[in-house]
Amino acid sequence: MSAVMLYLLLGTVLAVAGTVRMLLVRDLLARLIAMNVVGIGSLVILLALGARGGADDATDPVLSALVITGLVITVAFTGFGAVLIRRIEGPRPSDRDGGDRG
Amino acid sequence: MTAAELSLGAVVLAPLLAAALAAALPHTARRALGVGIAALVLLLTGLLAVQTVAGEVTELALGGYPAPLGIHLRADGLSVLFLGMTALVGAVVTVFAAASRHTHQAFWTLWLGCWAGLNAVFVSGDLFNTYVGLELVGLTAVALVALGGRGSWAPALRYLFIAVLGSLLLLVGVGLIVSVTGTLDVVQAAEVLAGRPDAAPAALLALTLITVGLCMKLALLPMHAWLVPAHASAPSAVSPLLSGLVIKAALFVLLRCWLWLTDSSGALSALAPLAWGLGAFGAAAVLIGSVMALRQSALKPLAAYSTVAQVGYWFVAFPLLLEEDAAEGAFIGIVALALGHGIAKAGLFLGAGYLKEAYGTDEIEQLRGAGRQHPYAVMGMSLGLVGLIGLPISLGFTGKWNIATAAVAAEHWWILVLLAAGTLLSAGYAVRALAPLLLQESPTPGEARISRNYRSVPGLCVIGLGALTLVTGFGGVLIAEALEVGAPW
Amino acid sequence: MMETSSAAPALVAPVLMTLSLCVPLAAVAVIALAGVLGPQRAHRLRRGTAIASPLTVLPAGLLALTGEGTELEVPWLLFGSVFAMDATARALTLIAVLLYGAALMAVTWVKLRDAERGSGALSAFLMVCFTGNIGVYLAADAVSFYLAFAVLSFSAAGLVIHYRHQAARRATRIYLVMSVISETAILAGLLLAAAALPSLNRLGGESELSPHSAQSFAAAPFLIADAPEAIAASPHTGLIVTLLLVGFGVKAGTVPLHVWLPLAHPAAPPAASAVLSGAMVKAGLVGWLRFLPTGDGAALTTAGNTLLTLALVGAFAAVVIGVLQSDPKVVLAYSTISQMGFITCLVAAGMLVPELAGVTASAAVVYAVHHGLAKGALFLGVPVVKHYGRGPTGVVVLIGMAGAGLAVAGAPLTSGAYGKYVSKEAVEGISVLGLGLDQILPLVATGSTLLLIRFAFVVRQTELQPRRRPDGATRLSRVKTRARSESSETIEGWPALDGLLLSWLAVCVAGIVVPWLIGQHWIAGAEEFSWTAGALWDATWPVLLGFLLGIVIWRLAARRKLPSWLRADGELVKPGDLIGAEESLAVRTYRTGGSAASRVHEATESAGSRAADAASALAGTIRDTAASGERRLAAWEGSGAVIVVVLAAAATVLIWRWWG
Amino acid sequence: MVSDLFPSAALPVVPVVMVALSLTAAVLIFPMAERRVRARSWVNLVAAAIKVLLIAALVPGVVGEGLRPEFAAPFLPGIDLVLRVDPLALFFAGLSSILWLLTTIYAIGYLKGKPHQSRFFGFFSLCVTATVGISFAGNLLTFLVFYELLTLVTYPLVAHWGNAKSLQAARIYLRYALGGGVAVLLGVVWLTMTAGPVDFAEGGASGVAELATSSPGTAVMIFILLAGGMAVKSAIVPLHGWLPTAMVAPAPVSALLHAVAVVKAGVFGIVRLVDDVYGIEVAWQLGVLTPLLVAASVTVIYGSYQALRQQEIKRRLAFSTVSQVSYVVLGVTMFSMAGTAGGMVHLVHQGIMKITLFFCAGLFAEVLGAHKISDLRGAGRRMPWSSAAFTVGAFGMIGLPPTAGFVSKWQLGLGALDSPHPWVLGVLVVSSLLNAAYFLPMVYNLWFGASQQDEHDDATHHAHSGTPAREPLALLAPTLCTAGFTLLAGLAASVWFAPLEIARFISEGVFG
Repeated sequence: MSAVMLYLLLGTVLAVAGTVRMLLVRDLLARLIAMNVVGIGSLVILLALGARGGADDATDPVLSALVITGLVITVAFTGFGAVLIRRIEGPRPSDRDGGDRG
Repeated sequence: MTAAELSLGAVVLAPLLAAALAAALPHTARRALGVGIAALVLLLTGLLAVQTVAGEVTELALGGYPAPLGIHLRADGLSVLFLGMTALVGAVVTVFAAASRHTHQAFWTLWLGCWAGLNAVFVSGDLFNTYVGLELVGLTAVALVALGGRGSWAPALRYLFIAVLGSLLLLVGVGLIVSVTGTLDVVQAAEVLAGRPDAAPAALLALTLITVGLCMKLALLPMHAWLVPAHASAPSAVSPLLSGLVIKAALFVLLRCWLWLTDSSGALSALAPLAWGLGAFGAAAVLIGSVMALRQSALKPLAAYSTVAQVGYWFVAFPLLLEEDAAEGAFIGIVALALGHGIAKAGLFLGAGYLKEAYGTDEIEQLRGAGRQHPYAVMGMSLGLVGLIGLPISLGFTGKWNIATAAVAAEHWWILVLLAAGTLLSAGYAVRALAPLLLQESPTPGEARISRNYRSVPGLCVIGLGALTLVTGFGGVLIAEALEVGAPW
Repeated sequence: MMETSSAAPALVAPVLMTLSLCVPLAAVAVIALAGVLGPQRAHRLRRGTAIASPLTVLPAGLLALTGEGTELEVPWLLFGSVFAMDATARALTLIAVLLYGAALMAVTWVKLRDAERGSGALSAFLMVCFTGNIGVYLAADAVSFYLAFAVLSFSAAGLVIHYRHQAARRATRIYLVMSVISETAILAGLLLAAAALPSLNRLGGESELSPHSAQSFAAAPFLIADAPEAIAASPHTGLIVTLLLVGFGVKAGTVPLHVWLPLAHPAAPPAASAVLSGAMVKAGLVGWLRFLPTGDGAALTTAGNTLLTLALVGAFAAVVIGVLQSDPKVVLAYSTISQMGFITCLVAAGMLVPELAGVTASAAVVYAVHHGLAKGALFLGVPVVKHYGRGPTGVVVLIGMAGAGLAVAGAPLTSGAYGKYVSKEAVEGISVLGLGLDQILPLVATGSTLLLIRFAFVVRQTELQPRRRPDGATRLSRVKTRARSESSETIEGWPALDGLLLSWLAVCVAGIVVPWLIGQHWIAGAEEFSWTAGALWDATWPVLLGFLLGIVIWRLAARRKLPSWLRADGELVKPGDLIGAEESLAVRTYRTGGSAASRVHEATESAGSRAADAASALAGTIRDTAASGERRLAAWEGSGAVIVVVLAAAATVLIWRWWG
Repeated sequence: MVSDLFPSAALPVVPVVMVALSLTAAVLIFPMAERRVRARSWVNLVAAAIKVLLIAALVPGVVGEGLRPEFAAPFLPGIDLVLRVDPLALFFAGLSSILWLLTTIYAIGYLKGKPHQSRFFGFFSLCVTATVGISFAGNLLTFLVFYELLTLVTYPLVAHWGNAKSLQAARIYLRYALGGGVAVLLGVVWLTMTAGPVDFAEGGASGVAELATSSPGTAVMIFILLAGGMAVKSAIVPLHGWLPTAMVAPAPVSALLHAVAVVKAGVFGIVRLVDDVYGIEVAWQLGVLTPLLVAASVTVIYGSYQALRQQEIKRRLAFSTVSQVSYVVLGVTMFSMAGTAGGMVHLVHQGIMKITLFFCAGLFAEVLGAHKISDLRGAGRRMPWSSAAFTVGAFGMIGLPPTAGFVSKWQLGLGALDSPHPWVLGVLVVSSLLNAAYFLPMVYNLWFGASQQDEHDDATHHAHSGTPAREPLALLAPTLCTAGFTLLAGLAASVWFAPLEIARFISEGVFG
């Protein structure tokens, strides 16, 4: 099996595992991390597709552009998600004097 | 560059620039900027609409780079209609937000960014820009929901997760198409796909992934759990934007992919099982959404469930897109329903938000007799509900009429039954929401916090949207003609 | 139509006809709308109009005198109505004019203290009845006829209810029920007849063209003249005739339908009952004469025979029951039923033998004229006997009443004999159960003699009781009215001879003179009559027989020989005899029918509510399952699991299609 | 003669002006504050008066010279919103506009000092807009649009008092009406797809005739859907449940809506469906007329029977409406020219007579507080004028000659005997008897019934116990007006512009 098919398979496995984990876990942070795993998985699939397509083993420029954008967007969402998680699970403004955790 | 092409570019970039600018301005200046930009976008969309209705598609390659790599903006009938609806609803909501005391400072930057994203999605000629636009809309929408205070953070986070999952699926789908066709531009990809029947399975897989991803963003039935808390807990100026505009972007992309990407020859018929699956989910969404809306005791959740139900209507018509003679009627029906829903639901949510600000709650029991103090708001909401039920002189009616006629032409009798049931159920929850407000005496005749004068601007905005629902009711023929421009068949 | 025999110019008669119909209505309108003014002025205005009311009948009188053949066409009224005056109409209108005039005089031209309470309303109802009555006679198209007939029957209810005491209410209720049945029957009959009109398409123009071709717009009115042959030609002749017999029978008091008469007459004020018996009953007769297809050769044997038998039964049974009554007006009511039975025999004869139709019709009219006046005189006489029985006017009253009584009995030299003679001539050939009809009819005379003796006896008895007001009001209340009337005493300037006596006298005189006048000059076929020996003897023997029987019974009663149960005090057979049975029957059917219907109703209602409960239960379960589904989906894991399932399904379908 | 009144260019504008008139009235009235009674009454009365004048001006043109002013606006791809004035449209629009004027006067008097007047009159004007729109509808789609609009705007009127009972009644009404509306929508969609856009034409729409011949099955199915939808509003038996419960509405609402607007819209729809969509011959060949006739007959008898069992005035009138409205359906489905004319003329006559009765019921409730029939005893003496009007209306319902009721009953009777179903005359006769059975006791009670205080001194001489109560003029004037119309339409039935002549003219058109 060529390297491309291997990466393709790897990416798919990563994406599926990440999705299942993300959809079923209760804890928010774990879910956020699983989201990143799915992100990486799908980007690997894209790279594999890109590589397969390129004539002289250079990946297809369009797909690599897609991968970079995807990466940036996933990072943005992860940052924003982290802020939200901290707010949700952070101390409530009303009982700032060390009340029980949220 | 003609005026139309200029406006095509400006319609995306102007709000984006304004969003950046608003971040820097003091609070009062942001309101003025917001309203100004709203007026500008309205003007630009008007220009574009005149051009498109005249019959030709406006194309603009940003920076002169050709299609595969360069950003190619295209405004055909479908996009102009959605642009127009977004401009109208966006302008009214902007005025409402500017006039209302409860608007959060950050609202302006996020909303203008979201508007830029929406316009980008509607006019983008290629899949990559569509993806970027969708992501911008997703991000700003999640942030807008989070403005709703403590109660809205958890729903915002949930919305975030679903949005990301959806966009990743979309990304993979787009990647697949690019790898198969070598180009991102929708029109070129369509030609390539038409030429290579062997690429059909890959295209089919890509399309399925894209469809599932977008259904998550659209909150089609099984994946709708995030929509109700998100739209209900969002602040009063944000809910109309979410229900009215944001989910329309996902629908727009779905229609683009289904109708433009795959020509109606072999590939589309292979989509039959997927279409029938969507139809089934749509039917379930209509029934369960309406039944749940009937059970709600507060206005905003009721409106949110109504959105779930209305989304169902669009997907009920999907199997018709495959039928030869019914496709066009169904397409017009879906677009009319989507536009009608945008305006009507925005009116309903705006009214609900206004009353929530006035009375501090949107529990229907507490709002009894609100009609006496706020006739405009309640009247606007009732007109909105008329549009949602799909009674005459509203785009809802036009949409249902077209879908019904297409269904008869294609002998899908079950759609007729479903439409009838949906109309009756929606009338049910409309009465449930409206009767106490309009007809009953208020239990505590205490003064509502917001000034009772009838000339209050937010009240006028609500009645404005209501009247819009009615006026656009006459637009049936206009929509049909507009959709002819740049139609896939 | 008859040619205009009289010299009246063509223009005057139609105007006179409109006047005769509209003047009374105008007066009624004034009385009704008087309420707009203040109570005091309204009372004076009503009083004034009431006094003027007898004059409103004059135009109709003049119309009758000016002669026949005048025709009035009102194209816009109803379906294009036509009024025409023919011989029957002329005679009966004159009688109506006399009777209504007298009645109005009796009611209104009295000193205020004796006046009836609410005499304004009574005179108004009388005038409306008058219009209805002459409308029936004059109408030449079926729709106007039906309009007049309805006005007549429903305004008569106003007369019967006048005293508003318990008996009056019961009589009115029964009368209303009977008139509704009669109206509906007549409506159905007329409709069936109209539908059978061969010549004219009901909707307009000639019907030779196919019914669907557009014809002339003006719808031709359905003239009564074409009615008889339309009925004869129609497929449902039997049904129509029965409907008309029933419909007009109620008004003409034929036996099974007569029950309202003996109840209504005592309840109504005497003037009103005079009109009820004298003129109103004749409307039924006119209905038969106009509509029944007599002279068209179709021997409607079955209908004719049944009518004849009913008429004879009515004539004789009424006598038997009438004799047993104690109230003078009830006796007179039964006498009316018996006399109307006599006239109905004539009509039935006309139906049985078509050739005789013309003669029997005119005989019926002559007899009706006679009976109207005579019976009117008797009814008006009842209060007259009470008020003026003693003193100087006593003799005049006695002579008058005796004269009227003898006329009704048909004694020789009276109009009664003339009427009976003409009728006997008309029914020459017909025989019933072997006996010639012309033998049987005189026996009716004996019957009526018996009744009249009973009437005389009963009137004299009531004459001895304390002087009570005609409406049974006790002395106490009369003091009250006198106090009220003192204030308006000044209007009365009449001489001692007040309206009651005056009107009665006028009717008696008319009773003697008018039948001859009408018989000789107006009605064709009744001219040649002279008091030949045979005619005299034919008139006397029935009356003598009547007296003989009367004396025999009187003697037996004096010696207590009569069986104990045979008490003549109105208890044995209550007035309106059959009504007791009919009323209880109606009540029972209403109750059983009602309960059956309500049981069915409950059944359907409970079934309906059970279905509704089942439906709402089903809706409830659907809602609960949806809600529980929602709750599970609300949690993240729940919706996550569902999404995983969806994705898996999509993937499997794809793979299956890809490899498949 | 009319052409100089309306320049030919202006003719198409007339129907739009008619519809827009009450719409602008509504738009003006809604924002008005409660206390501005005078301004609101002025707007109402002026709009109503102009509409009546316009109709009067149209009559000679449309009926006499055969003008058909028409206005079309694009609405759906391929189908326009068409407003056309033909004699039948004029017939129904004339009825509703005249009675709207009278009911407005009545309502102004009735609602004096009561809350929510702006909302009431706003929806009131919208309701008349819908009614006029229904009458002027030129094609089936426009009819459907205004038919649904009527359902919407009448809901708040039925629930006007806002208490639990009226809300419940309004909800039941909405459930029935919307169900019917959806059925009509499906029927219209199906018909439009199979027979092309359906325009109302004298002898029946062209496309429908071919459909009837090509596939009678679908034509019958569509007829059942459409007629069923319209039967809900015309309260034909199985679907009549909403009418009696909707009697909780205020008197002017039950007067105009349940005697004229809503109920008549349903029946007018059936008349249009049978005469102008299918055409009477096609409908007869399809055999759909007889079942409708049987349903109407059952309704006539059942309605009268139910009315007999009611004890409350308004409920009895409601059931009487159920029965009387089916006379029109009876007439139209009889397949005879006289019958159709009778049915159509009854459309107007029943409106006038029933509105008189409802006005009187409102008056009795307002002045005497009489809701039950037994409360009416002796009312004649205390309220002579309204009792007189009630008597005229009642005699009209029974069908006694001087009133309009007789004219339509006579015409229906003739039609029945002329048609292939002579047994319908039996239905008419039985129904007249039942009508008499439940109306005469009321009239008897009014005039001759001994009121309570008379009961004990029955034997003694009757003092004038009931001094006449003050009957408010604003309520009384319209009542007497409609009672006058009942007599006028009855007596002057053959005048060329009387309802009977116009009905005959229309039915001749129907039979071609």
